Amino acid sequence: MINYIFRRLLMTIPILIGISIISFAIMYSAPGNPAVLNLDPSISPEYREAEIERLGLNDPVPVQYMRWLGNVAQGDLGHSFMRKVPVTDMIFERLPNTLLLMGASLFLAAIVAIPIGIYSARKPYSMTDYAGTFGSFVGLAAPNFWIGIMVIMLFSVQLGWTPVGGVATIGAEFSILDRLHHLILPALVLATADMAGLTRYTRSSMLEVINQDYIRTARAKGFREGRVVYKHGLRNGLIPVVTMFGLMLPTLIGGAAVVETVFGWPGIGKMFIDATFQRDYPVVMAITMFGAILTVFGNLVADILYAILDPRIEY
Amino acid sequence: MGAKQPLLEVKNLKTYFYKKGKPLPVVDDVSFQVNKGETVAIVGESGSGKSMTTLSIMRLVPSPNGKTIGGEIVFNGTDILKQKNDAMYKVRGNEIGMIFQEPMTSLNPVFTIGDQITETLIYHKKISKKEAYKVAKEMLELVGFSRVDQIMKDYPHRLSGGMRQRVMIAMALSCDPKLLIADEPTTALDVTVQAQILDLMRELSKKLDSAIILITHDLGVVAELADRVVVMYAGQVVEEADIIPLFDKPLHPYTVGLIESVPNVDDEKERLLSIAGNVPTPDNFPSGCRFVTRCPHAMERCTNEQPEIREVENGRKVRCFLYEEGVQS
Amino acid sequence: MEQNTPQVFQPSPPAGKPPVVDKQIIGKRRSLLSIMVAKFFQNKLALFGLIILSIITLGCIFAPLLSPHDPDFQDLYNRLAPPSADYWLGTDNLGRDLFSRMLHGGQVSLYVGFASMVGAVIIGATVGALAGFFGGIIDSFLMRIVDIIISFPNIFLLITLVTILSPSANTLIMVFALLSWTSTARIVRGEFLSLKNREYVLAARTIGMSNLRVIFSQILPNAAGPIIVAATLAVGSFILAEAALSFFGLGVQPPQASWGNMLTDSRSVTIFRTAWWYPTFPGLLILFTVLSFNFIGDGLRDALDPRVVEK
Amino acid sequence: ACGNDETGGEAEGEPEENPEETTDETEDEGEEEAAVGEPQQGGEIFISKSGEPVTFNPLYAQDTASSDVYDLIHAKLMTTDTEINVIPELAVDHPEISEDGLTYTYTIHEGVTFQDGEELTADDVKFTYDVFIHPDYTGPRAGDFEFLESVEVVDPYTVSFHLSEVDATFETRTSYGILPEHILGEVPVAELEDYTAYNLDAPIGAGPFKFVNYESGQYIALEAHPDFFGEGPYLDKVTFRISADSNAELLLFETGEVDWMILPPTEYETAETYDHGRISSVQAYRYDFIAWNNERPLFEDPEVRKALTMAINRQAIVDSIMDGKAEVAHAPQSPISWAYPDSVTELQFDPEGALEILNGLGWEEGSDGILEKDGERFSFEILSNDGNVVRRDIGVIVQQMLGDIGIEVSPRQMEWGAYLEQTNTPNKDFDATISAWALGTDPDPSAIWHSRESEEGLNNITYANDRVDELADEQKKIIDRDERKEKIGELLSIVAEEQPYTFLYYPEQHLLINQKLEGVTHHPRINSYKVNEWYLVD
Amino acid sequence: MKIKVNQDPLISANEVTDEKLLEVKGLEKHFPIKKGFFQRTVGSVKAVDDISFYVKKGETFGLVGESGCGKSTTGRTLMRLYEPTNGQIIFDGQDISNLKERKILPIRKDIQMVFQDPYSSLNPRKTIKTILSEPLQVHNLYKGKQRQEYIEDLMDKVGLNPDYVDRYPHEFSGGQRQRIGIARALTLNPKMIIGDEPVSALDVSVQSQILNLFKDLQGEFNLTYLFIAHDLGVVKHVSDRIGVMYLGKMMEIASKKDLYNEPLHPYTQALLSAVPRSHPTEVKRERIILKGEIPSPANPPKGCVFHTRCPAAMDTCKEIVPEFKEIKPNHFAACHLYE
Ligand SMILES: Nc1ncnc2c1ncn2[C@@H]1O[C@H](COP(=O)(O)OP(=O)(O)OP(=O)(O)O)[C@@H](O)[C@H]1O
Ligand SMILES: Nc1ncnc2c1ncn2[C@@H]1O[C@H](COP(=O)(O)OP(=O)(O)OP(=O)(O)O)[C@@H](O)[C@H]1O
Ligand SMILES: [Mg+2]
Ligand SMILES: [Mg+2]
Repeated sequence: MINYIFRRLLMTIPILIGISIISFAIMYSAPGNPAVLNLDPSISPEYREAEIERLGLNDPVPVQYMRWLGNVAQGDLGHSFMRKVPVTDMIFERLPNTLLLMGASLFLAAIVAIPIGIYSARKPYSMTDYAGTFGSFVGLAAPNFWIGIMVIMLFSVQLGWTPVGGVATIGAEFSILDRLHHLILPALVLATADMAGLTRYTRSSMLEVINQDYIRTARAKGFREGRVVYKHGLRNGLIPVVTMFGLMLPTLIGGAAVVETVFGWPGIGKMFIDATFQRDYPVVMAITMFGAILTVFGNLVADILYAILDPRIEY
Repeated sequence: MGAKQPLLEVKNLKTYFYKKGKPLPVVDDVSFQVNKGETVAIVGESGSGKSMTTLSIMRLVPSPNGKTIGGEIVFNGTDILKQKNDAMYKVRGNEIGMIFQEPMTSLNPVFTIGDQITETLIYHKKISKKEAYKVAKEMLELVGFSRVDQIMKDYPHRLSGGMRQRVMIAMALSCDPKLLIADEPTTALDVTVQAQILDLMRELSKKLDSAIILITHDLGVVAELADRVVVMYAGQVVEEADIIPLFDKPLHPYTVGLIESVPNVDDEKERLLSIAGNVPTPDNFPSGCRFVTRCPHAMERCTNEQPEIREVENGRKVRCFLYEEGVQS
Repeated sequence: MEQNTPQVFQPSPPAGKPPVVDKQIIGKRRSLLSIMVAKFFQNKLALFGLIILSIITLGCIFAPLLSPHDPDFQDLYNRLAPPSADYWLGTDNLGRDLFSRMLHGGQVSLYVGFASMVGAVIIGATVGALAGFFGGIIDSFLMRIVDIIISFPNIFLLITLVTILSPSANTLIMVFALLSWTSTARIVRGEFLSLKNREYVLAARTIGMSNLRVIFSQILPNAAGPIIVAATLAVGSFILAEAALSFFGLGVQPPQASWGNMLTDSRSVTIFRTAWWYPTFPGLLILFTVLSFNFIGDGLRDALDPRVVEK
Repeated sequence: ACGNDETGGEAEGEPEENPEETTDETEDEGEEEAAVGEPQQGGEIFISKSGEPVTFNPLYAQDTASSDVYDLIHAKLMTTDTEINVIPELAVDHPEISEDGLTYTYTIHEGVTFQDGEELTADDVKFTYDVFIHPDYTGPRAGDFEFLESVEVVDPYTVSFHLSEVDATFETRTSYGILPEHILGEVPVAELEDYTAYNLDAPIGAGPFKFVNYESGQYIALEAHPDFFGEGPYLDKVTFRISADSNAELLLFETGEVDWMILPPTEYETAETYDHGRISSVQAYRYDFIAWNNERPLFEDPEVRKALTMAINRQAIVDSIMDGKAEVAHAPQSPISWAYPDSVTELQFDPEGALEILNGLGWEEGSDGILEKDGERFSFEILSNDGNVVRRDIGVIVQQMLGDIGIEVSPRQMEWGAYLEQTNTPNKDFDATISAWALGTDPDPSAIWHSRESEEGLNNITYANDRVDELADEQKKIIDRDERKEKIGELLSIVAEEQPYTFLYYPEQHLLINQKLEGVTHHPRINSYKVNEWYLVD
Repeated sequence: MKIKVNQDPLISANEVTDEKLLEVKGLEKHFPIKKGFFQRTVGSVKAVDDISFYVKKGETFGLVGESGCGKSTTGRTLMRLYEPTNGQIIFDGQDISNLKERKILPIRKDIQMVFQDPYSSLNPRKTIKTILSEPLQVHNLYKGKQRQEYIEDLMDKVGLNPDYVDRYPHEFSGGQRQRIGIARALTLNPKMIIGDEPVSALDVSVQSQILNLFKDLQGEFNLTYLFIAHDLGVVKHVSDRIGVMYLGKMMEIASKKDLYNEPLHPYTQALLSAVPRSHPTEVKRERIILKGEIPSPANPPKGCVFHTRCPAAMDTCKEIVPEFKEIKPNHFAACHLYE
């Protein structure tokens, strides 16, 4: 197993390098010069030239790439063109917020979706099943930003239950309750799509499991329905579902960008979008690579979970 | 096998499937009896309702499409069909054990063999984990495993088909059931393994004195193991007889065809006898005798009228107009 | 033993003239298609989706006939007018008729959805088929490419590519297709891996069929079910993706209406409060369209399940 | 220079105030303040803010997100009033200018202290301005101090600036926040830009508020500097709250989580319904326009450009898109400015007249209804940056309006970075753009209209007029305001006549302010203007 | 061209000649075991390991053995569905084991295959007509009406109602499908048919129909069969000679009489003893119960592959691979007992 994980990690290196080359190439072929973009237009042309030179943008792109790669290999992600501070600082400042949001949303998705999925699978084509199906598809079909604004208007403004945005009450002492209070809405909105997917996935996975021979065996052994479904079925039915979590991580990043914008949640999603528009290459590269690592890591975790949960898989 | 004490009596069992409201009589008026310690084989072609009959006994007919709509199943003096669900939990796995055809998929892949056997024991016998563990090991030894400690810790996927089937048997027998239902226990196995399992079942049935309902379509298996045979065709019992008379002198034309169409190692036939045509499906049963479309003796009457099953000799029943006046010997 | 057998059976006639034995056939005569259609129609939600989607699609196709107004005509003195006899669903912030714009915008949104889907499915199916059928190095190579593409945070590629190529319906289609063929490729590959060892595929090879023909005439049609399902669901997701890109100003560009940019334009507290019809109708339209695609996809999943037909 | 500030692309621009133009809804803070009476001490307010600051060091920042904050932290020699006149802040009065116009001498207030207790003296002023002319200076402002030769400390409260050439704009350039020499004196100039220990983590100035902390993406907290040399500050704490989205800002105001915000015109209606808020409006110190690329044959001829302007109903644009909250513009300068000419040509909406001009120039309706001349159709693309709803809508409206006289317009929006690259010098690859200039404190128009600026500067439409070039060069050397105004006025009139741009309008800027917050002066350019005078009432 | 019909139907089935239609020499098929991300080959499954046999023109050669012993792999390798790892396949005098893909095409006409699973061996999305005309299309035989007639004729021959030609496989029962599979194998008028457990999935009553059909067709079309099965009864019924396989190796080959009456190899003996009796009164055969499980072909035992389960195993068996040789006339076995 350790061996396997090690080999998988090794394998991610070429993938990451491939990703970095492609990102670099795409990014640099995008029109717009970061030096120009971030400057007051009345700035003297000399200064602009100096700035471009300083940022190293006059070198051929492969040279810039190699320089970037060399720095990254030494743990230096460079300085933000825009904000002039080290990218590492910027990311670490915001990363916890994004991770918190993603984690919370995964958690919410799981605790809502899995029970509904199981219930639907136990009573397929029942009213509840239809309601679950309908509900989850609505979650899937509604654009995130739209739901976002709707829930803010309803819960924050109309009902006053939750804050309009932000991660914490400004100036207040840190408190977990306060955090959760701010977290609940964005996490919920971010979770909608995954919730829907997960419900469907759980349902079909459980449906399949419930028709397996070993479930019939469990019934023939005289176990009550609850034990049959939750002990013998769930463990098997959840194997693919749990592994889906690993695969959901990367898609969450995209959703996070929207949700973070709507809810003023200071995470890297929003920062990433801004950086892209500002051609803040070091930041864009850093977050892209972070996303890629998260994806690769998600896949790896998914595989490992699979192996842990399913004794049939051996490495 | 002394006095014949009935353990299980199935009377006029009807289990139907409903497709778009249309009933499909997959088990239609099936009656037979299993005595204590006796091995009864149910034979018949695929789709003839063998499995559904036994699932009805277990009250495990897949709902909501399938439903047992009539008849009685008297087990140990009580009618199972009239019992509450709760009571069934005590019967299944405890008084009636069941083994299925597919050894590869009938064990839960994510639990160890030990867990799966002890779970039943703890559940039904309310014994401690440790005790259950001991009993489970004994059972595994009984079904011929040598490295039991190892097996207990293994997951099903590491065992071969034959080993899994033996585990299934151990599991089904662990609570000392009075009745063991084996639904095609050897169909998926190689002959050499099948021989092992058949030997094992024979020995165990003697040793534990459980009655066995053996479902199979392999007459060889029947010949090896059964005391009595119930022949099913298209959801109905067409013939019921003790084993030797049945093989010596099959009565129902279907039974005849069945026995004669099997090529076997021992005799040389240039050509096999064969029954023309196919088994009709439940949505397509002929209105008269269900065998009429394939029967070489089919008469006018057979097309229009359903023959009743009747006793033609001592302990021998057949469903055919040919034998209305009993059998001419 | 011989004697015991009643001589009721004629052995089959001797060689040379095997009899036509099977007069009757299993069950009623039902073609594959009719089984699928019947299964599909049994699914209430799928049927509901199909009806809704048909209405929406027809509405959009016949937008020029159905629209009471020119979708681009600005009635600047009737901005954000509520639904009325003249403007059935009200007007937008430039006084354009919402209903007409929704129909015309639907053309764009549906076009983006469908065309992206077709692109993604063509690329995905081809790659998946090649990888699954030939295996080995080809498979490893193609799957590494897939790995790389799915490891990108999608939003990065979306934004940068759309910027490079400058946003328009066709750019979106290209980018969506280029980024989302991977899931189809995986599905198709999986199907191929399992189908290529089916005995009928072997049989096709035993009669000397070429690989290409085996792929396209034997395997692909049987892999069609999952592909169609994935494709159906993808159309919905592309419509949503267009809306999400519009949120960042990278969707279909005005004055060309699309449901996504209409919804984005209406994203203001004031409009939400004073002109509820503006965000509501395009929003509902997206919702119902995507919902319908999902229902239909779900229905198709059941209807096209090969197990239903084969066993 | 015409400190043009084309920020972020949003129509946010810089505000200004013009008493004559104040519309009905406007409550003029300046006046109201007096009426209410004595300012009260204490309290905390939240200011809504949409951008992320880059640095709190005024020598390096170039974005309003930064200056909005450091304007509170740092004190400067001069500032401007709401009519964009330069007025003293740290300085006691306007500078004394030597006869030759080459020496500017400022006297500063005594007893001014930095927020760490040290006194601010002429040495700090010299230190600050020496950085600009230091060869290692890496910031963007070196060009502003091209003619500054040296800074001389006359005595602790007097400082002289020596210029190499006469520069009429110099006084306005002495409005950079003064840095503390005792903290930064040891830091090599080359490293000053990246010296985050000061720039981001602990900026110290002599302004009314002291930096407390900054949480990226969340807020910037400031507290009162009790020893501030001027009036106030009355508030104990000022916190900038960063939001990503204007909807969120409004809702934050609605729920009372922010007290002051710039109100997007689209949300005006909602803001009006708030009992706890009031709206303040002034004409922003900027103008919006359509730029015609003079290099393109279509727009070479001033007559054609005039016709285009006449065919566009700018009042309708103001009435519809701007909800009437703007004024039609005719020249490239704000009417608020002292430099605005006394009279300019005002073209009126006259589509027939426009068509006549065009017909006269040989443009005739073609078979498809589009004007044609020598087989070429009058058809072009009009660019704007995406995300800017107003410009997008203008594009669409212009398309319709010009369509009415047979001109085919395709509006297209581009992502900001791509847009800049394509439309700016040196590429200048566009037919027309919809854009805006935020105006600088000094009315110098040469950066945009001088023909030499078309190579690398802001004259991306390649406008060229010899007289304009001449006037632009001359006015720079005239210190006397009236004389200078004449030159500038002539220049502006020529431009207004030739219509290289179609001047659209001067928009209003709206502030939404909590009723409890008093003493706010709505400045057309500076968002955080005189926050030391703000106070809370119950 | 009409289907060749045997002129005299009463001269039935096997006109066995001495001419070897198919000869297999030292055939090996190893599947690489790939592991991990890099797909490195870490070993191989010796599915078929050095087997030799021949099939004479007109005879039926039966191949039996337990699940996983390599029967199907042998059949498929002979068809060149798998590339042989080693060895020669001589068909009709021509070595086809190394033929290029294109050159195989004509050979494919001559050897056809009938598969085990009647459900998965027919493409569910094609009508019977398409299924049966595909071979003709590929080989460009018959056109239009002729093709139609040919197909209907063929259906008639295998006992299917030609009216069903436009139906889909799911509309047929297992037995009927197997008839379609047989018809497909016959379309190209092959010399040899390999049946890979063609009746294992069928019900007994249907199984006998199909077995009879096989016999009838052999006579009519002058066919040679390689008949793979695990049911010893079935194999015995159809075959003239029989080969017994175990773990990728051939253990014994003999005429059916010799094999069933005096099996030489201990494995054959055990196999035969395991067959359930066919009548309850029959004396119980003495069972040779094999101990242990079948070893994995990825890791076969050294020496004789059967020694781990062999009741008669000797020391040499653990070390030395027994030679496959003729022990009695026309009776081959690989066992150290007969040295
Ligand atoms: N879930 C179900 N829904 C509908 N029909 C069913 C279902 N399960 C079984 N049947 C039908 O019931 C009939 C009897 O099935 P059953 O499983 O009892 O046959 P069997 O004799 O056990 O056959 P086999 O030998 O193949 O196991 C068959 O025609 C089958 O098609
Ligand atoms: N494509 C393949 N790749 C890898 N291993 C294979 C492949 N095909 C077969 N094998 C392995 O080769 C061995 C022989 O398989 P084969 O299918 O020939 O057995 P068989 O005798 O036909 O068994 P059965 O009676 O179950 O059909 C088995 O261990 C199998 O797992
Ligand atoms: Mg069954
Ligand atoms: Mg096989």
